Formats: sequence, structure tokens, C-alpha cells
Amino acid sequence: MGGKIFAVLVVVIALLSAVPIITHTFLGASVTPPDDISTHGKAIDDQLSVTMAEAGISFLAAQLILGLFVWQFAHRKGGATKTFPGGATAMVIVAFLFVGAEVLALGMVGSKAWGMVYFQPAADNALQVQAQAGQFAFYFRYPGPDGRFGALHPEKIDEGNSNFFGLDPENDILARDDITAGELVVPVDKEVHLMMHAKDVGHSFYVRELRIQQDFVPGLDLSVHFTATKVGKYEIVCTQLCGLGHYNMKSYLNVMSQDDFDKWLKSQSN
Amino acid sequence: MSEMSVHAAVHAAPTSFIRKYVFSLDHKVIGLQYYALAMAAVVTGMVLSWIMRIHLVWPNSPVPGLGWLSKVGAPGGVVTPEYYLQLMTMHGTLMVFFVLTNAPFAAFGNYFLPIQIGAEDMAFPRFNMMSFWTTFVAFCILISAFFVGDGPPLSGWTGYAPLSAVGRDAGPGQAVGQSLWGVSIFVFCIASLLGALNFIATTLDLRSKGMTLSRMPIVSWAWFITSCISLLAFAVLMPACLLLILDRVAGTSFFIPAGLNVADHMQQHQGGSPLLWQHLFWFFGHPEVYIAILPAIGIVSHILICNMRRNMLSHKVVIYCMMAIGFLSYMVWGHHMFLSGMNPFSALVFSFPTLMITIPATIMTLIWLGSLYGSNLRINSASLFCLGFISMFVSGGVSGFFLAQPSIDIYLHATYFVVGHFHMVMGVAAIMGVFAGTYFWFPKMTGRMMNETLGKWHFFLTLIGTYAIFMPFHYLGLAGNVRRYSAFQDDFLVPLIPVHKFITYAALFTGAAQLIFIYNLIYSRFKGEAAPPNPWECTSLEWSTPSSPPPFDNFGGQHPVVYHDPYQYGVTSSTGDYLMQTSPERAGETP
Amino acid sequence: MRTSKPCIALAAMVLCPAMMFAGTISGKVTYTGTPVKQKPISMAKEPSCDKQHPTPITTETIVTSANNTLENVVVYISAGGDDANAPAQAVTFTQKGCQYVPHVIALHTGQELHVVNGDQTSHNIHPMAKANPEWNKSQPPGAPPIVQKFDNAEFISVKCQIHPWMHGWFAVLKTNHYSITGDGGSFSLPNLPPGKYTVTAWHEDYGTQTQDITITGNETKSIDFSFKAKAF
Amino acid sequence: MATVLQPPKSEVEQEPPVGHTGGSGGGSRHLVPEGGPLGQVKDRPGEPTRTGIWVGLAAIAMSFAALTSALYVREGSGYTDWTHITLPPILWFNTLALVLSSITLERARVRVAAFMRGEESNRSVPMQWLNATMLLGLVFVVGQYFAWLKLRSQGLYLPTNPNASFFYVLTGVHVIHVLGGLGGLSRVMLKFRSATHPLRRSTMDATSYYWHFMGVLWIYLLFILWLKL
Repeated sequence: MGGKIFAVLVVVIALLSAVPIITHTFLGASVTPPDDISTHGKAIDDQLSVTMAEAGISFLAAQLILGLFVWQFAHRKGGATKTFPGGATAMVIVAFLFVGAEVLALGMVGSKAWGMVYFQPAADNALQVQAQAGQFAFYFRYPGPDGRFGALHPEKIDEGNSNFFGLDPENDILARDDITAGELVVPVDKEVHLMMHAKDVGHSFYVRELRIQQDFVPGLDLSVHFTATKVGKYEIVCTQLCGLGHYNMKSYLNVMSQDDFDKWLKSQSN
Repeated sequence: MSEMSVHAAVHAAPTSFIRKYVFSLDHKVIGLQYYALAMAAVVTGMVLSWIMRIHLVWPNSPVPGLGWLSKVGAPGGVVTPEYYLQLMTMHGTLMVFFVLTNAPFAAFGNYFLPIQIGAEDMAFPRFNMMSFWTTFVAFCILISAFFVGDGPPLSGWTGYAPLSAVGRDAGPGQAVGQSLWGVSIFVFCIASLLGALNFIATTLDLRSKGMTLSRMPIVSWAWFITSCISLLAFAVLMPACLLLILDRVAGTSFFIPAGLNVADHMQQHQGGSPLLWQHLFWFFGHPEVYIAILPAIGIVSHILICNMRRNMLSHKVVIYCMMAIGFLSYMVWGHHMFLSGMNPFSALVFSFPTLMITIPATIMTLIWLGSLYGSNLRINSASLFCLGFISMFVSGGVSGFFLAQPSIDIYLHATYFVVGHFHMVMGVAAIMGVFAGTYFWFPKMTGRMMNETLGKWHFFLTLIGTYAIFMPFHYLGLAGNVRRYSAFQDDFLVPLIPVHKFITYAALFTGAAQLIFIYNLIYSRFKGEAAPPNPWECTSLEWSTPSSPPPFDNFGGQHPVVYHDPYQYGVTSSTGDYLMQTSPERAGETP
Repeated sequence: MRTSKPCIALAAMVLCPAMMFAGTISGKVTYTGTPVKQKPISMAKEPSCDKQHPTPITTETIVTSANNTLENVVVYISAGGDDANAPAQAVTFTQKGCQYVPHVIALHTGQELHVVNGDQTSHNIHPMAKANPEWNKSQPPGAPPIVQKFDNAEFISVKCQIHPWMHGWFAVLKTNHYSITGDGGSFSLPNLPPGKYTVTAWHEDYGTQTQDITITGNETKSIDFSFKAKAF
Repeated sequence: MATVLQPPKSEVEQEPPVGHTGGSGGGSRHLVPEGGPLGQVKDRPGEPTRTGIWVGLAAIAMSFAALTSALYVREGSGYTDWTHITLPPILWFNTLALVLSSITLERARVRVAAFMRGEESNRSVPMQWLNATMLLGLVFVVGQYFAWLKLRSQGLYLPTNPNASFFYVLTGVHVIHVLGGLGGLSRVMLKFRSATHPLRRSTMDATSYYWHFMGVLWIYLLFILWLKL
């Protein structure tokens, strides 16, 4: 009795679990990655869907077989016990040949997508932007007309006075024209080289639509580069636990046409 | 050390209450103590998770009674953002260290490993006692964080530096709370090392006559392999904790780089490496996952074989798979750090061994399924939980495909997909193993049977409930729902709140279902029907003890002699379709 | 303790009129030179506050008003006018639209401070105290006011880390004779019994200035302070 | 119909215990006669104490491996602040003391065995070797303490710079383990004297393995310190 209930239950659960994956919605909420707005994102999405197919098949197959066998063989009164054709050896072979090989192949293919993000350096003409993450906000810095960033002096940081980066305009000419912004404004279809600097503890830069996620590690100056292909406003959130305000640490990625971007830049630098 | 053994050998059964039940040297009592501690921890951890779930979906409405429990953390019962993170940290730490490490490994292992190999006790009973009471001290230190300063730490169970290292400037709980956390984990490491040492020596040296390594039941193997893993894992976490504590109290700079401005306070440190902490922590942290799951795998296989009334296709292959997993578990820690600024090439280096773990995992799953084929599976609470384990193990396992690939991890890292993944495979699956073990061994541990009807209800509700909780986690992850958020106010998170509501209801439902288990446990302990010495007609040594619970020396002065491989089922013998390992009969195979 | 404070306050009220002579010091705070331009604040990360400010607000480090007068200057009796007892009524410090209103508050040592959250989002209040214990509490929307006291006199910079642009000051004083310059930069310290006083003007960026003055009887004396503006 | 098997050949060739009334503590471990002249006692393979010590040493080795790798990572990340400190010369003297102590301990083992076999009539001779080991061990510990004082006198405290930090941590953790060894050693001496809890070969062996390991570990650490600091 219990066996049959379990068999039915496990099959139902398996099928129900698969439904939202196929329909992309669950309780009215869309549960699928948003449309990608980057040049490299497609590779990741393809990788994701291939993996989803394989994982989904293995998942359903395993659960259904489990249910089937339990339904059939639970509580048989006596009866000679059949052994599975092939026995353990068959299992080992199957595991190695199919699952193992397939998963490894998957990894090989996937490493290409990874490479697109991390193995190629940013182009020389890429727009240089510095991102600083601190408890609990992102701030972005553009080099300004002189095209060079002023030096950072963490001890000079004065957030109440909008000196989020610890610039020293008094003594540092380079810093005087640096443009500081509360959101990341970039021109569309232009590569952006984002240099990441952590002010205090670990943070992370995550834009779903951009298929970009990268930690800010204090003391390590990391960088990512991407090209946004669609004008619009997208949320930037912190994904590395950074303290009590973590849930509220966000900003916006504002992708503009080149003209609008230039206008914006001018309006900031006045 | 040898003094321990000599003494253990010469002293007789204790008479005083203290020596019998509190500071007992008897591995059975210590096993039960570990089990009780794990129960206390799991109940605490579950209540914390309820508060978190309630807060997530009704962020500004007070939780009844909480305002009275924690005036600072929840003024008027409304959980503050920092308090949410503090609860989350304590939930993770309690569950991973004091439940998943203690219950399947330390608790059942202590009780049944010596019996299964025909020993009278652990190799070093005094170490055994010490390791439990050290664990207990660690537990008290951790819990005390709730009552001092501004509460427990908020840096998560992974305690990433520098958030965990810079002290009070990092936020509430990061002062004394985080220090207590570090000390607690340090002490826990000592306890685990003592325990692992004890398990290994016991397995290698105290097997009774005829109990060759190849004749050990699969679950003893699981405990043995686990103890080898934890010996190396905790030996790395301990110095890591030491360095963390020094950074906090002695002003050293192991994990804290120069030029940090935390809340307008310049940190007087330089040159430290936050990644160093991550490396040391995950070098322990990933094997820890297998410390939790391998004993469960062993327990489940052991119980399934008994209930299928025939050996698995090959229980040896399963043992080899466990060894393979244990070995691989030391080459994959970097897959937790794909996005934390390691050399991008090393991400691939860590990715492939991770993917390779699917192979032994798949072999085990296939062997379980294949063994079910054509068996005479007996359905009872224990075997049902084993089936539930397999189902969960698969569900949690396949999501590993995704996270093992750095490219996909770019999108899914630090989302609820990860949370769903490890809760299923490491949390629920392991706990199902613990439940199975409880229903299976309860008669031996107490001399009474557990109530089967309640057991089945408990199983079905738990199965439905846990799937209802953790499957949607994966959907949320695919939608990019970030984890460790104490409220969902971002534009793309607000639409997902209905899903979170659903999960919260499921969590409360599942938690309520566990009351059935607790009631069953207490009721059966005192009022359950008396258990025959071998209720499940099982072959391994724990069922050949003269009484249930076994006498102080397990075999009543006898030294069991072992004649058979562990799983002689489906044979004809004077006892029926099975043959005890200790029975000198020769088995006649069934035609 | 709890009950005694009202009594003291009552006694004070009874005594004050008894002082036949009560002088007043009043004046203006001005600046010379060109103060640094205040920067607009981007509240992009907090929409609930952002929409409360159609025109972006600016930083409040230096707030000036007509004819070179300076606001947010705390003018108080730093010597001669100490009084031991704190007023019974509490000082309220409000968080509204992700700003601190007022930007600067003054309170007596031991006087109750009520921090109120008037926003739909959580704030965390983090006074960077040095002479007093530093604390850091967050306050969800609708949570009861945070009630605190400071036992030692100092000027405490207050931050909200969830909204890093939020910045304010607690001026914890030993006297009840203080005045914070508002629009027009004028101040007045009434009810001063005859005596010799040191008057101090404190500004968060320009520092402090002091003047000695003697009140002989029922008179109003006028003094002015003038700060020199910094280029950066 | 069920034919009876012959008892299996045990891994342990030992006769069952005589008049053993089922106390606690390990089935076949109990088959080792207690006390007994060390020379004649043939510890069966896999005496728990001996296995235990190897497992324990493995764990200790792992911890120090972790600390060493921490040192390398830290050096790599520290850029500017990785300086150089001159090791206090007294370390070489301490090393000598520790090495000598290992030698005296080996002498002691031989002597103890001889005494147990009755070839050595006088208990004091092995005792002297044990005392010598103890003394040298203490000399090492005190010596390390002086090494720390030396560093402090140069203004090098635990937080001063990473090199100092690692010096104090590595030597400190090592000294704590050495103290543990001294504890074990003193227990050996007690048991050697006592009649109720006679000394067992495995105890003697385990203690000396541990002690020698401490020596080897120290030389390894010294090499690392000399190389990196």
C-alpha cells in the first residue's frame, strides 16, 4: 500500500516539478532568465538550456523509474527475485559512457562561454569606468575630460559630502574632473571596461540581463568587460553578503544611445 | 592514549548516574547524547528558519513573541535586516555543523560502528566522551552569541573575510558575536578530530574475529570513509579559525588587506588576503558536504538491502563510489569561488573534477534503482525514507550539473538555485537518511518499536513538504532571485513574492509534520510495543546482540565470530531467507 | 531616577522667573570667501525616497542663506553657563525622504533622544561617537522610535549606511543655552543670569570660534561670528 | 541440511582472554595481555594506540600543511608588507636540544625494554634517559620562549608584520604540541614507575613516535621560516 502511494506520489511530484520549467511561470511569476542584453550572453543561455534539457531528462527518468520499480516490486509475496539484466557492470558502463561522458562534454562546451567573458582582455577603446562597492551602495566614476582617474585616498572618503571615492581635488588635479555617479550609465553597443574596487568588505556586481556577475574582493583590483546591446534601465544588485544593508544594496545600469550618453556626461561634468 | 584503552578494558559497567548517563564512556550512551544534541540543534535551526521565512514574506509585520525574545534584534517583534542575517548565520552554522555532521555520522556512527564490527566499545572511550562534551561546549558557545552584545554574527556560516574579520565596524554582531562563532567552530574542530581519530582506529583495529574489512557492512564503510574525510577537513578549518581569531583580537593581517574604510573607520591592517580565507574555508567546506551525505548514503543502502531481502547488485561498487567521492571532494573546493577573482583558468580546473563527481553519484543511483528491480521490497517507515532519500538525492544532484559549470554559474551563483541545490542534496537527503536510520535502529536503541502508521504519515507529509519548499527555490534561482536578502524590494524581486509566500506556507506545513515524528519518538520510547531482538530479520552484527538495547559490553562477554559477508539475503537457512553474519551455517542458495 | 527628572524640571521652571535679571546674547553667523558648491545627491538606489524629491537635493555640509549668512551653526555657552540637569522632554531626530531633519540637533548630556523613521524603507542609525559608546541599529519602517542617551559632551557625526549620502550631527552639550542658526544665520541665547560667559560657535566643516562676553543685567548683547570659507 | 562452517582464520592470532567478565572496551583489543614484560609482549598488528598515533600525526601534519600554504598565499598577496626578519640565533640551539632529546628517547626505549626483559636490573638507568629527554624538551620550550623575547626586544610583535605573525603562530602552535608531548612523556615515566598501570610497549612507542614527529616537524618549520622570513 505505502509502496503504491509512494510510487504515485514520486511520479506526480516529478511531473509537477517539471511544469514551471516548461511553462516558464510559477504562481503567475515568470521564473525564467530575462532577455539577455549582452554580446556574450547568448552562449551562456544556450549552455543553460542544453544543461536544462539534460538535467531534466535525467531527473524525470530517474524519478519515473524509481516510481515504476517501487510500484511493481514493493511487497510482492514471495516470487523468485529477478536481478537486473547486466547487473552492476552494466550500471558502471552506462554511468561512464552516457552520463559521465555527456556531462564532461557539456563542461567542455561550457568552458567556451566562460572564456568569452574571462579569457579575452577588454578592447583598448573600451569605455573605462570604475565601480566602487561599499556598505551599502555602488558608486561609479568616469575619468572626465582628461581621460585619467584621480588617485584614491580611502581615509578622505566623506560620503555625507558626496566624496564617495576618497578623492583629493585640493591637491590632485587629475581628480578634479572625475565624474562620480550613483548609477552606471553606458552607451549602447560600446564595450565597457569596468574596474572594480571594494571600499570595505566583499561585494558582488550582478546584472541579470547582462549575464554578468563578479565579486568585489577587497585588496584585489578585478575587472570585467561587457557590451550592452539594448537601451534601457536594468537593476544592479549586490550578491555577496556584505552586512545589514545587503538586501538594499543596488543601483541601476542605464544603457543610452551614444548621443544621450554624451549629453549626460556633459551635464555631469559642468 | 593507551591508558584510555587499558582503562576501558579493565573498568566494569558504571553504576553511578553521572558515569552512566552524563560522563559515560559507553559508545552507545555517547551516540544517544550526540543524537539528542543534534535534535536540539535541528529544532532550534528549524524555528530560526521559520522566523526567516515569515519575515521574508511579511517583512514589516511583527512575529508573535519575538519582540519579547529579542528586544534588540526585533523591536516590537519586527525583524530588523541585521537580525535576519544573524538568524540566517545561526541557522546555517547549527544545521551544517551540529546537525548534518553530528546526526548521521557522530550519533549513529558512535552507536553502531563498534557493534557492527563486533567490538565492545570505541578504541579510545575517554576520547569519545571528550569529543562529545567538547562538541557540547562548542554548541553552548555558539548559542551564547544570542545573548551577548548585539547578538550573533551576520556574516553567514561561511564567515567570509574581511566582513568576519574587521570586527564591530562591519555591523551588529560582528564584535563579540563573530568572535564567539570563531571560537565555537574552533572547538568543534577539536571535537571532530578526536571523533574521527577514534572512528578510524576502531574500524582498523577492533574488528572481531572473522570481520575482515570486506565483510564490514556498507554503513560501517561509510562511517570509516567519512571519518577519513573529516580528519583532513577539520584539520584545515582549525588553523583557519585560529588565524581568523588572531585577525580579530590580535590585530594581525592574514585576511584583511590594506586601505579598508569600514563605516568611516580606517582599518589598521595591511596586506592580508580575503581569498586565503575562502580557500581554507572551502577546502574544508566542500568535503563537509560529503561528511554530511556519505553516512546517509551508507545508512540508506544498508536499510534498503535489508528490506529488499537481497543484496544490492554490488554493494562493493557503492563502497568504491563513496571512496571516489571522498577522494574527489578534495579537488573541487574552488567551484565555490568561480566568481571571487581566482585566475579564470583555475575555474575550469576546478570545474572538471566537480563534473566527474556525477559519475560515482550516477553509478550509486543506478545501482539503487537496478537493485529495486525484481526485489521483494518491504515497505515500512525506514524503507520509505530510503526511497525518499534516493528521490531527493537525484533531485538535488542534477542541479549540480548547472552549478559545476562556471559559465552557468555566472548567472546562477548566489541565487536561490544554489540554496535549493544544497538544501535538497545535503540537507533534506541527509536528514531523510537520519530519519530512516531512526526508524530502523530505534528498536535496537530502545527495545521498543516505533509506530509505523505515524511513521508513514510523517514520511509522506515530509516528502511532499520538502519538495514544495525546495523545488520552487530552483525556479526563483532561474529568475535570478538573489539569496541572503532580508527583504525583496527590487523591481525584479517583487513579482516573485507570491512564490516566497508559497514556500513559507510549505515550510510551516513541513515543520508541523515533524511534530508527528517527535511525538512518535517520545510515545514509542515509553509506550511502544516491545521489540524482538531482530525485528527486520537483518543480518549484520548489531542485530545479534543478546538484548535490545545491547548490554554494556554489547555482546554480553562474548566475542562474536563472523563467518559471512554482510548481506546474506535470499538464501535458505534455518533462520529463514537470511543468514546472520555470526551464524556458522553454510548458506544454501535459493533455486 | 525616572521620577526625579520631572521634579528637577519643575524646580527649574519655578526658579527661572525668580532671577530678576535675565540677559540675552544674540547675533549672526556669516562667512567670507566663496564656499565650495554643494553637490546634488543621487538617490537612484532608493526609489521610495527619490520620488519625494522632484528636484534633487544637495549635500548639507555648508548651507548658506541671504547675504553671506551661514546655517546649521551651533552657538552655545561653552563656559560660565553649565547647568547640570538635562531637560525632561526628549529631542527628536527624524529620517524623512532619506535625509536627516534637522541636519544638526543639539541636546544636553543625558537628555533623551528619539530617532524616528518616517520613511517606507529601513534605515540604520550609526553615530560615530568617540567619547560615548558607538552604536549601530537599523530601524525598519513602522518600528518604534529608537531611544538613546549620550553621557559625554561631543559633536557626533551620524550616518546611515544603507543610504550613505545621509549625514547629520548630534551636538551633545553640557548646557541648555544653545541655538542653531537657521535661515538668516541668526541666533539668540536668552535667560542668561548676569555673569561672564564664553560663547562658542561650531560648524561641522569650518570648525569653532569663541568669544568672551559679560552679562551685567537685564540686557541684550549682540555678537557676530564670521567663518572663512574653504575652497575645497 | 545446514552444514556448519569451520571458524574463520582470525586476523588476530591471540587466544581469548582468560576469565574475562565482559568489561567495556574493545573486543579483541582486550586480547593483549596487560603489563607483562615489554620484550615478550607481542602487540598484535594494529594495536589501537599505535594506529591512533599515526592518524593523529596525519591530522597534525595536515594542519601545518594548511598553515604553510596560508603562508605562501599570504606572501603572494602581501605585496609591500612582506619584509624580512632575522631568526633569533637561539633557534639553532633549541633545534640541537630537540634533536638530542630524540636520541636520548631512543636510548631510553632500549633501556626500558631491557629492564622489562629483566636484563637491566636497575630501574634508575632508563629513568635517567627519560629524565634527560624530559629536560631537553623543557630546554627547547624555554628556548623558544627566549626566541620570542628576542623578537619582542626588536619591536616585532604578533601584529607587527606578516613575517612576525607567521613566526609566532607557527612556533606557538608547535610549542603547544611539544608540551603535549612532554605530557605524554611524563605519563610514560609515571607508568614506568607504577605497579598498578604498568607501561605497555604501545604507550612507549606511541609517545616516542609523537616526540620524533615533533622534532621532524620543527626542522621542517625551521626550514620554512629560514626560507620565507
